[in-house]
Amino acid sequence: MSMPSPQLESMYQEVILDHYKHPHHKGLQDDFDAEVHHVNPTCGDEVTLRVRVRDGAVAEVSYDGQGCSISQASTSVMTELVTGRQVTDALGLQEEFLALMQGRGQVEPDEESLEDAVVFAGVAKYPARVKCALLGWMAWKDATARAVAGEGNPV
Amino acid sequence: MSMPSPQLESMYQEVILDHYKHPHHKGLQDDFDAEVHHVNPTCGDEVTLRVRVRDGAVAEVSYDGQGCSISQASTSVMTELVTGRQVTDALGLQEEFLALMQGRGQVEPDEESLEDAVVFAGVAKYPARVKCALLGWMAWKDATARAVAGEGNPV
Amino acid sequence: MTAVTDLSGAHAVYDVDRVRKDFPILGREIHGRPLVYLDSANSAQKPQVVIDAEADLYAHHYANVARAVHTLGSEATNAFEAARDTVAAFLNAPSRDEVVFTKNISEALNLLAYSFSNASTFPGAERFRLGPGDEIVVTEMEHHSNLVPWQLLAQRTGATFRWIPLDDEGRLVSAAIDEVINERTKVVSFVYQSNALGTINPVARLVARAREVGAISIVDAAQAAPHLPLDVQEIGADFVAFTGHKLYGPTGVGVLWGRYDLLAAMPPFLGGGEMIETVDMTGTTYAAPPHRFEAGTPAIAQVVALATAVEWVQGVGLDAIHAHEVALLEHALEVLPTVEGLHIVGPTTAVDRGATISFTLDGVHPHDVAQLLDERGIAVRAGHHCARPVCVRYGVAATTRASFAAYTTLGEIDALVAGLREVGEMFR
Amino acid sequence: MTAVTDLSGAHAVYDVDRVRKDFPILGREIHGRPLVYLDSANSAQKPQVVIDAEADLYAHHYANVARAVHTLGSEATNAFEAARDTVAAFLNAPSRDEVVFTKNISEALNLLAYSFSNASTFPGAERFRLGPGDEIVVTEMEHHSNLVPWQLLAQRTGATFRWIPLDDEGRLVSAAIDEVINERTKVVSFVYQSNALGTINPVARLVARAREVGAISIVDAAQAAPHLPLDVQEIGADFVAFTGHKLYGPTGVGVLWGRYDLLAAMPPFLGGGEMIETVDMTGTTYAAPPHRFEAGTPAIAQVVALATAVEWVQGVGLDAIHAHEVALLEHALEVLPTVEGLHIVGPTTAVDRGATISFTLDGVHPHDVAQLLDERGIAVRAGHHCARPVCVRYGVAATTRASFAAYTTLGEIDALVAGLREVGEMFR
Ligand SMILES: Cc1ncc(COP(=O)(O)O)c(C=O)c1O
Ligand SMILES: Cc1ncc(COP(=O)(O)O)c(C=O)c1O
Repeated sequence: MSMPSPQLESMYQEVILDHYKHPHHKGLQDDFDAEVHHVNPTCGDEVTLRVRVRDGAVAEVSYDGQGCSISQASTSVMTELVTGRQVTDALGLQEEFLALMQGRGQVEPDEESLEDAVVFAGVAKYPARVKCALLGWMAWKDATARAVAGEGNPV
Repeated sequence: MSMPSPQLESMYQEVILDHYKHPHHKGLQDDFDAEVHHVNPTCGDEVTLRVRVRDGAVAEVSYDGQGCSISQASTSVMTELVTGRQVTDALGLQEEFLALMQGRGQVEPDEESLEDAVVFAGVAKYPARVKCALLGWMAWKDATARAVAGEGNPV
Repeated sequence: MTAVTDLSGAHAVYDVDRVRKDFPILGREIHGRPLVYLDSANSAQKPQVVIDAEADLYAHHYANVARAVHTLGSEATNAFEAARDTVAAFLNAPSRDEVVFTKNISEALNLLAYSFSNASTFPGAERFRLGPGDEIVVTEMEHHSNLVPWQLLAQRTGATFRWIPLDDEGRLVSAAIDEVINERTKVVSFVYQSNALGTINPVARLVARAREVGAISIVDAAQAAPHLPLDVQEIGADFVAFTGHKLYGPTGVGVLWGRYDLLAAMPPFLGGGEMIETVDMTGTTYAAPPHRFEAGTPAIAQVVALATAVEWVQGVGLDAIHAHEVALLEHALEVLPTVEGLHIVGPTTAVDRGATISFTLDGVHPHDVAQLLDERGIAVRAGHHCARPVCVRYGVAATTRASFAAYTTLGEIDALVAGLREVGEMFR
Repeated sequence: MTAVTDLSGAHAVYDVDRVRKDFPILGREIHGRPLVYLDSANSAQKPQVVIDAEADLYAHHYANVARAVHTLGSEATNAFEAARDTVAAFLNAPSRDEVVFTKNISEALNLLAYSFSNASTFPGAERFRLGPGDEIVVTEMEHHSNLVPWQLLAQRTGATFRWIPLDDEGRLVSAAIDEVINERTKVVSFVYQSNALGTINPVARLVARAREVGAISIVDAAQAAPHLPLDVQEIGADFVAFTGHKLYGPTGVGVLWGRYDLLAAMPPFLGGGEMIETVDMTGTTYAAPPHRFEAGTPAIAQVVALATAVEWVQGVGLDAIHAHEVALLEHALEVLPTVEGLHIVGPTTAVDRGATISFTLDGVHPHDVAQLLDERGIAVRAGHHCARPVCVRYGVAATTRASFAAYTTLGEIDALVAGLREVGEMFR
């Protein structure tokens, strides 16, 4: 399908629709340190997310969820970005993404660090969608904090 | 003193200042059928008013009060107008004056019936002052209703 | 029914292009496409006269109202109180003193709920008191603004919160009405036209039933005021409220109409300047309605501009607007279902139904529908529309909603349909 | 002190003529005389940029906020939330989420009083609960909007309503402060600058004493915000509120700032759209601050225009405005007493005092003073200024009040004095 208007760089770039239709790391894994369930009450989007941390690094992230393409694709992109990274580095990325989303379209995204996640930059102009793009990231941050704190460990 | 501006017909016409400085029927009379006390809470203006009714006519009105020149002069003018009239006629005048005051400056006063009270027509444009001009009239209406109903009679 | 009605004057044939010229924002482009604004149930756009009314007051006649004896204060007060007359006439209210200005309809409904709970410690206000055993009734299709205040009132007083359920068509379960509203019911508050479903409720029946059991009846007319003539005497309820920004008026102003004898017996809500009769450190007496319920400096410029909006609506003619919207609605109900995978949530015929249509599109989240329509210049709303229990009732997380107004065209509905087709394809 | 302050930029020397050019209404004539507007403490006039801000939003970027995913909704939301940033910065608030928009300061103060009384049935809000034995403290110089809400709260909860009395100079009785605010005190709410007397209160001392006894402290900054820098961190109180229309902003908007931890623990006030987290027919959870306290459609255009007003004030410079007003005040305190029979009610020196002066004129009722000044184009206020206990305290039924603002000139004060002389003669 062609873009609706030549002036517009659509929010719905190929990358987003790809991740939405073919999500990465979707499907909950059994071996995890912490699990969280986050909901966006204004639209009902939800995600259940599990994290395993080993030697200060994000060893594995898996999730299940439903919602709009932005929330689901953003979660999928996030899992790619954080997996294998040191927790501190990954948290840095999360903050960078958060700042981008809360920047009301005024913050320039850094493709170097955010990689595929830069495609969500357009979302920042739409305050009602920012929570969609953040849903998975916030869930991951929450789960990781619990995993690191040793809470939420399965018995 | 000269008028402050040629364009303006001042609200403070000679008649008003005259009645303010030399009020008619001021000083409470002992022989009365009903007495009321009315207050304008927004500015503290107050009036105590007594009415005597005989054979369906307003036999006597007397009052005591304090307040701005508009409230005091209007009360004085009112006593002149209603004294000696049939109660029903006087109540008609009260309604006419009320309509004039609530007309936001859109109602033409009838000098024929309202006589000196037409000088208060300018007040109608100033909503905060309307209650001043009405204070005495409302007190008179209240007292007269009580007198007619046989309430409030002194023993 | 057609868009041509028996109107006299300039709008004898409804001239939507002429109506559109009054709205500067309709000239905007969105992502290079002309704006197609189908979100008027959320908030209506403003005609230039309304915008000018606020600006003119500030530039030429502004001062605080009620308090000042000077010329500007008098001009502002006269404009403000004339606006009350305009609104009273619009509602066919028996008295101008029955019109209370609030900041929006949410405040109007909360005003009632708080005044009723203040009745518990207020002398002479027994008839508004609620307690355990008493029941407050709403419907399952209420906007949160007519739901949460009553839940909170129930919490404060111990009264029971009940509701009339919805059937599968998006209407009240008729058989439940007489059971849910019963001798224990003290308050019945319901929406005239649902913002989430478009349903127009059986107002006369609900009001009559409330009266039968001696309950206070309250009508949330937020979605009705812009589309249907509101005659409070004909409606017969105790209270009717609406909100300015949905009636082509400014933000920051709403209206509560109430029967004078009730308003006069009700305890105050907000305390402050201008709602008092006299204040003493040891006690206070309150002004008569409407001022008792208008604490502090009111939304002066917005009230004045709301009156201009009412006059604008009256100028075009509410009957003409209504007829135009019915034509739009009938067209939309015909063409929307031709979009593959589209399901209307709410009544599917134009009977007892307003020109606000919620729907789902198979396989596409409403957020994506709305966002992709926006990329085509089309503004619709996606979400639970502040009526989440409706979504729960119909088992959807959210819906997309298109809503029409005086300036909506048939062509815009066709643009919506074309846009929805493209969006559907994109996700298939 | 002089009107020339150490400002950089265009207003290095305070150019009142230039400031006046921003206000279209100042070109008006009243009864054939140029308008002399000395009623800014009642409500300030609006610069053109503020008028334009509302109009521009409606004409180009309008939709409802928070809810919509489309472009107009996003533009309106971004403008609205940017306004919150502007106000937060103006107050030096630690967090933007501490800024709650209300319809005026009266609503802000009632919000607190109602939230506190809702605490009685709200789980987890124990620290806001009041009951018999607890005390609520105000001062004898409060505006009714900071007096009636607390009287009503005391009625609802059984708490005791107390106040710090006034001395003959129009200041708080210093010796009473530590006695009236004591271990039983739960809430202390006081005015920063009195609208009736001009007095500036010892804020630091009052806040410190409230903290000492563990009471919640609330500052009514309605009259301070337009004249003094308001730094909530420096003030140290728990809550600070002001109102838009006195700060050169539009009507219909006010601000409540509160410490985040308190706001986050407080029960909601108004229930409705956008203040919820999730709504169910059987129960509701509430959004985090500030949204918890912003039910319904907010005063979108007015909030945006309020930010423009704040920016206008910052552009001229609050320090420069303050210095200018001090010069006006000193001049007025010098020349007013030269009018025969004129008595100032309130502090007679410029120390701890704002540029708002109440007075009586022997033998002339304040209504007549104000009305006759109006006939000379001069707008002042007459009455009890919504602070009736102050009139009672000083044994007057009402006063006349002249109040100055950024656009007031020394010449206008001289015109006032000349007018007062004429009025006095007329009644002699
Ligand atoms: C000190 C003070 N507090 C509160 C208020 C109330 O402000 P508003 O009427 O905007 O709510 C005013 C002004 O009227 C005031 O001067
Ligand atoms: C039916 C209904 N009631 C109440 C409201 C609340 O209106 P407001 O947000 O203006 O208070 C709305 C709109 O949001 C509505 O559609």
